[in-house]
Amino acid sequence: MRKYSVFAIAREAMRAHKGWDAQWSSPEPRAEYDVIIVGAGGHGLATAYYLAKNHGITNIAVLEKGWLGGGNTGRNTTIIRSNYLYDESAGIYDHAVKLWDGLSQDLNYNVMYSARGVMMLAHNVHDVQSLKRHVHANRLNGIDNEWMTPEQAKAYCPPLNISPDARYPVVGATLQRRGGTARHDAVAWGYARAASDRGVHIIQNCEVKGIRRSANGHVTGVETSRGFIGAKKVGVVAAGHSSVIMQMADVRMPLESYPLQALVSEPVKPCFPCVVMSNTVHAYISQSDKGELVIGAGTDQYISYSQTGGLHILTHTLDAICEMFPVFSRMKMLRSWGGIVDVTPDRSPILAKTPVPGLYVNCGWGTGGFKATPGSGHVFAHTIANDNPHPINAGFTLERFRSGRLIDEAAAAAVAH
Amino acid sequence: MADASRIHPLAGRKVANPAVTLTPAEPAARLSLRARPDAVAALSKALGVKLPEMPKRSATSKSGGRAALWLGPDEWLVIDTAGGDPLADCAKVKALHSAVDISHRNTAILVEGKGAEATLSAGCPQDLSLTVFPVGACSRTILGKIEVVIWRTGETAFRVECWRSFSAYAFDFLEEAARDAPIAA
Amino acid sequence: MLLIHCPYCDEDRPELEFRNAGEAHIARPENIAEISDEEFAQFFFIRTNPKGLIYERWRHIHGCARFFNAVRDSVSDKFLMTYKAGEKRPTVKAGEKA
Amino acid sequence: MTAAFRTTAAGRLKGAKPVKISFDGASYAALEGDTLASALLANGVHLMGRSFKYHRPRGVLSAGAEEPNALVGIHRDAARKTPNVRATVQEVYDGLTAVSQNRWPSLAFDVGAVNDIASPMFSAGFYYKTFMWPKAAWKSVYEPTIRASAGLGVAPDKPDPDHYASRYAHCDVLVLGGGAAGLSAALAAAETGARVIIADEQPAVGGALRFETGSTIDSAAGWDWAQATAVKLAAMDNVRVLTRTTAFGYYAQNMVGLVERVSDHLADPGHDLPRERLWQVRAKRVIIATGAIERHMVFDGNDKPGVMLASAGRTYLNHFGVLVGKNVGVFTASDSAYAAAIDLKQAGASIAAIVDLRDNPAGPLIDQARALGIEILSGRTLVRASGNLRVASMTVRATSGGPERTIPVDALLMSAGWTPSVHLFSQSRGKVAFDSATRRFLPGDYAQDCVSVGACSGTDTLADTVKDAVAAGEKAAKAAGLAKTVGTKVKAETSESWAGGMVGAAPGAGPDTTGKAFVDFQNDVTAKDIRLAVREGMRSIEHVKRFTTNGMATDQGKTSNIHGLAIAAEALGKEMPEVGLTTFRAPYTPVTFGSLVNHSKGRLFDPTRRTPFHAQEEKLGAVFEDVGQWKRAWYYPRAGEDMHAAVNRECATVRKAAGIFDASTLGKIEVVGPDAAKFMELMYTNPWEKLESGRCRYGIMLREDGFIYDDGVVGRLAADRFHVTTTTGGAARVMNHMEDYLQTEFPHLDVWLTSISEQWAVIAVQGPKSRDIIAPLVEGIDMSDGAMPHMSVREGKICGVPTRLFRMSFTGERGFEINVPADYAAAVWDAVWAQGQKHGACAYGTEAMHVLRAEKGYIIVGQDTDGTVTPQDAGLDWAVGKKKTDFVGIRGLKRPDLVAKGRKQLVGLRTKDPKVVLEEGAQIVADPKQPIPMKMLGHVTSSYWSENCGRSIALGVVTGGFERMGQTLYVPMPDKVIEVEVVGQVFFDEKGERLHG
Repeated sequence: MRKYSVFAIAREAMRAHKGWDAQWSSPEPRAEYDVIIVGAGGHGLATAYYLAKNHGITNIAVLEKGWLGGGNTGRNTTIIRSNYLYDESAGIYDHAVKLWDGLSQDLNYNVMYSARGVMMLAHNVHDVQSLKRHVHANRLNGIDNEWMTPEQAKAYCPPLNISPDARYPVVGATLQRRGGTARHDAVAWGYARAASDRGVHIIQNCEVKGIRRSANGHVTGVETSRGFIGAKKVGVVAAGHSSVIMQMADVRMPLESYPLQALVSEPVKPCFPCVVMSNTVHAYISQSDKGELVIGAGTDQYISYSQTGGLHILTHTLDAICEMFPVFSRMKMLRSWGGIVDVTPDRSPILAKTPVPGLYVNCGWGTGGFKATPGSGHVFAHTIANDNPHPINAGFTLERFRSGRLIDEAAAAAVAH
Repeated sequence: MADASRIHPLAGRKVANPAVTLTPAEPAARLSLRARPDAVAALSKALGVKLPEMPKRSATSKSGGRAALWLGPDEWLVIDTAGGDPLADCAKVKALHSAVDISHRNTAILVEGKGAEATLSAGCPQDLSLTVFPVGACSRTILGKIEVVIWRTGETAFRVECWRSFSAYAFDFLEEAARDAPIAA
Repeated sequence: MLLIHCPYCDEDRPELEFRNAGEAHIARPENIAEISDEEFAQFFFIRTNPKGLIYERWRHIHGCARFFNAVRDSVSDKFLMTYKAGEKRPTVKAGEKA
Repeated sequence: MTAAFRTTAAGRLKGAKPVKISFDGASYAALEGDTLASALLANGVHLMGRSFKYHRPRGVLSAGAEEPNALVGIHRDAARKTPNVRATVQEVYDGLTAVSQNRWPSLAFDVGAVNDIASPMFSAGFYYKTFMWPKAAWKSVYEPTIRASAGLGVAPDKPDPDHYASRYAHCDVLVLGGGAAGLSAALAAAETGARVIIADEQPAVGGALRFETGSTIDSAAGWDWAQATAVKLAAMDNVRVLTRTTAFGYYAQNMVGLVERVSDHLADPGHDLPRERLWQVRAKRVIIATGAIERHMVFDGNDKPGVMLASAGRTYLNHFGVLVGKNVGVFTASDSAYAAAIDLKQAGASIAAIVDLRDNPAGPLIDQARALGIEILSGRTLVRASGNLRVASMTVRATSGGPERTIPVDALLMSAGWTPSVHLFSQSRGKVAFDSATRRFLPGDYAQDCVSVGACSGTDTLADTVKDAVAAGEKAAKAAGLAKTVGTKVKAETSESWAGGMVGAAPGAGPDTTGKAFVDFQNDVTAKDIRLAVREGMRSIEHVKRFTTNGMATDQGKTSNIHGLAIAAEALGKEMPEVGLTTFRAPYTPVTFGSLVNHSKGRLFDPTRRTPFHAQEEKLGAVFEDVGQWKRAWYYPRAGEDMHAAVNRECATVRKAAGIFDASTLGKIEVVGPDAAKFMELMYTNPWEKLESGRCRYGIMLREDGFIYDDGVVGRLAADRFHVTTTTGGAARVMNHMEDYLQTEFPHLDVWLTSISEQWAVIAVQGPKSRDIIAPLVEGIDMSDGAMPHMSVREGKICGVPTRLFRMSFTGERGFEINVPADYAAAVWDAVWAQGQKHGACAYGTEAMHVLRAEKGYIIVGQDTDGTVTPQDAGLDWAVGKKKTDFVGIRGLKRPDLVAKGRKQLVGLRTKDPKVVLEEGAQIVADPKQPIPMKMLGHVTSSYWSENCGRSIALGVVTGGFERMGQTLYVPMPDKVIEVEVVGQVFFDEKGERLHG
């Protein structure tokens, strides 16, 4: 693979950039692979990359019904953090943050991981109790997350309104300095390029239509819009469509898929230095390296695969944004869009083997999947390669919904998940 | 000692502009009445109002002092502004029903004037035009961020019922909306 | 904002008046105390989450306050029909208005 | 004085009021009715902005909403600064102040322009390939540099003083666009009596008739017909005509979002006018008549100030009376640019030449141009436009190649043809279809009840447009249920046609060329960048778009998308549809946050709920806390008291004498009907059938999964009537939960639920003196211990008004809760307060309430439980009816993990040092010396200083807590480790004697 560097660019600049080659190849599918990953989003591509890099499995196909990175990977608000309450969550999200730091060098692709800090606001006594519970748990788990006074929060994020006259005044905040953002497209493209370089086949415009199993129930491959493709192991990483794919193997999932909308403002000169989230007023916001304010809205209330949502969801989000940041009222919404988020009953993901031998699933990330991309791919690759979970994802089973051993960040946490 | 007297949560508030006026309604006796069809006749008789059985319909007593608003297939909001005691009237009825006093749970704002419909339409997503929401129509619905019951008492007159602690929001919202009514009817 | 036909109010009403209440026709087992852990998980956690026709519950919470059922296409978000709680599951085909 | 380029030969602003405007500090003469762009052009000012990446000088491209270049900041005052305003849309008013953006130190001399020289380094997506070494430099050097160069305008730094209005509207037919098509359709629909709303983004209707002066409708000049029709429509009471109103989003089931700009064009809007008004329109049928947008030509230097769309040059002349140049060149691939050349020529400009890609253009317009002596260079292409801050010349050669000829110009009009505006159609989730004959995307399959008419559906002539539009209007009205049709007639003629044109790079800007032929002006995306993206493996247009940022600028690619797609398709050797069309996302043009928020700010951001006692509590100096939407009295500091002192005093007073507390926010539900008890049995873990009338019981409600959902005291008023209380936060949730089960699982039960939360205001009077305080005010209730023991309820009167009097306690003291109808509450409070004064009582707030209940080990759902706690975990097993065969949660409770050993259980925590108060949320461990990550056993859920115990007290959930009684555990804090002993939950009056004493 041609190494990316400023020198390479300079060299190409001399010859009108005619020398660059394709970032990833677009091969015809083979008859059979060792592993098929269904879904070429960040998690799926990362899984393929780590299978190749860490487990020596390179006879892999990543099947994508559309274009790679075109699902939630290319539609999210790119927030990265690991200040979760429970050990299991903290474990996997911090595993991811450790990988984010250094990912650009590992992939030789600048994913623009920006550790600008993620701030979570407390607006009342209940928020304080809950956020402090996180701070203490994070500290004992070795995860940075500090408590801030409103004044300290304002100093870190000048546009923040900390007036006591606000409807829900800011009474405190937490800050995870290692939290931040990354460029979502670059994450998909970087993993695609690095995986492709290691021999992984990325096959776009190839929709999975069925999962074929042998008499003893073991997975033997998938039916696709481009014919049958054999595989000993199939990993489903299909986000909002996970239930649909799993149903093809007669596995019913504890999942519901909801529209999640986001929006960006017109680009303006840098004015917002970090990520701010508030659960009580329901909004989160950051500024992209292009200058756009990136704002996450809530989910619509009904199941939908339409990738669109209601205007009222956006307006309610902007109510909150302008309440916290009244200076943004004259800013303009430039673009809004929707993704499909797959949500589990306990708002924690499922990264596990399934009742079907050879079938693995990585889903249920809800509204928080992007931040986990490297960690998720890393441990899911381990799970597939060893037919056994990595200690970090051992708790994220399907079985937990039978035993009741849930990882209920939603119930326990007063923070947006 | 002297009996306590009712204090209206919106006491003293009033908005008037060329298009619309907002006035806190006089205290009233209110009933949340729940019953199945077989009890409607008896309850209507006891209340002196024919309980409407069609959605969005209301009915008023001959005197006009008492009204029954259809809120749901087995639910009516009974409003008595004439000093009657609808709760006592229902108590006489044997037929199965539930009558609960909500006189103080709700409070009401009168929205009147040629800009009344426009004022409400600033925050109510329902079609309030005369064709779809004629005089006498009523409905539980949304106003801004709260639940209300809207009752059209005249071509340019509405009664907006809401829970007591939401009445300040309701009045504030209507006050803001009213600013726009003279500008764009 | 969806426009939803309430079978009790017999009128199309704005989504703001409604609250979605999840998948329809999942009856609480009569003998719930006796069912197995697996059966409980199926009843309480496992969902169809279909891409296409979905049978779902809504409550006209800021209207007539009734719960009712709807058949909707989860891809187009178009409602095929709504019907009262307790009525049996109708069979509808995608695309056809019931 | 009139501006230098203002002509009397054309335009509609004759006699308009002169106004003064300023741009970058210089003052200019303008006319009312001008846009900022037309006013500056009238003064010969073409340089209006700088591009995003290369900081290239830019002028206007267009005369409308598609403008990518002429973006400025509008400053009304210090707080009213709006960035990224399109000069082609902003109307002038006297005193308008505009500033240019993205330049330093000045627009004419911009240091950032060095990027243009270094541009070979800044190829598309270059940043993905570098800035990675040394790693540390990313955060310290590279990223700050990249970010500093981002953005165009400057965000406001003061809260917005303007207000915005909101309106829901409903109609039979909504017409989007007020051009010839929209007006004809609206007229036809309106004359059937249908309720019609028609919206247009311009200050006046007319659309393309604004510049198409050659057309006549109903034998009037097109523009005049449009204005007359608008007046006629506005006069009908079934029609609403909205100008300056942009349809920005098309949502499910024909909900369309419109934003109306009410006062941005006024010098002094005054106090009551909103700045903008959001319209959320629900229409039975929608007619999309959004017209088409002219495409620019893609050639080297096509971004020089003075180079613009032909229709723009024509608009500035025919509407604003402004000549965009005196010696104007034209570059076209279709007929419509000829009309521009003809108009400008007739207005006195000289036309340097018309460069036409076509070999033998023919037709009336071409003949007319020839007749006017305009040189037509057919079969030629324009390889370069030159000039620094303004175009100075165009260089021409044969499309097939050969010698070049350079022609001086001071303006250059271009037209590559017209792109139908399918944005809203696409937003409605309709599928566009590629018309390979004309190489354009047109409305294909419809997903909603709408139809496209006119240029946006590919109709090229005015006559066809109005014919189709009238038919569509009548059809829509019919479909919306309007029976009668009146046969509206509209007849139009023009010699012009919008057919023809080309997409992609012009000959001379092909793959082998090196010049900068811009596709997306604002984001500086050139044809080369698109080809590079393809070379790097981007095969989907979505990848190309994201890699190059083509079409992602503030104009959302209105002029660039199709060119970009065509160039990518050519590079891939595919047809355009095979590469795909980026779907159009709302909004059509950027929408102000303020208009979307409209009323929901400040006091209307979220309802503030106050109890009927609020004024009384304020009088007593209460400090309030937010609990959900409620304002609750937190504590009542007296002179010199801080929170700690006040709370200590309140707690001590309650146990010494009595305290008065506002408990009104608790949820209350009246459960009525013969099956009321049966229903309660199902909803709560406790048994209810045997509870006597007049008695109360503490109830626990679970979710089906067995975890605690809510709790509260329930009083049985009669065999068929319960008065249920819920937590403050749970009120609405619990009501919905109960209704759900009642309506869908237990509909056979004869019982109804009514929320009475706000019917009854509640004064809790707690403490040894509580009965003495209340008794004198109560009539008809025997309050003796015998007649009214702990946990009983009576109905009677207090202060002459009805009351439901509960004897219950959340403090462990003898206590009562007085329920009174809310409108009487204040009066009753005053009476109780007066009595209380005689007995040394005080008012206490939620903080003291928390301390007092913690002293007794009473839990608070949501604080000591968090949705993962069972009754057993919380030490409330006694409240679960063991003999019951069913209640919500009965099965969930038996799941393996809920009955497993080692669950977290709620216990008391006693610090070894009684003075140390634990922090709520602090974590608990067995071995504080273990390395990180530590094994955590649980956390502190409640922790206070207890004046009554003379020490700190705390509750917490601890793994296997019940078996750890007496054990020492540790709470590691950043600065120290705190030793705690696990104890029972009750810290005060363990025997509970005070309840009765």
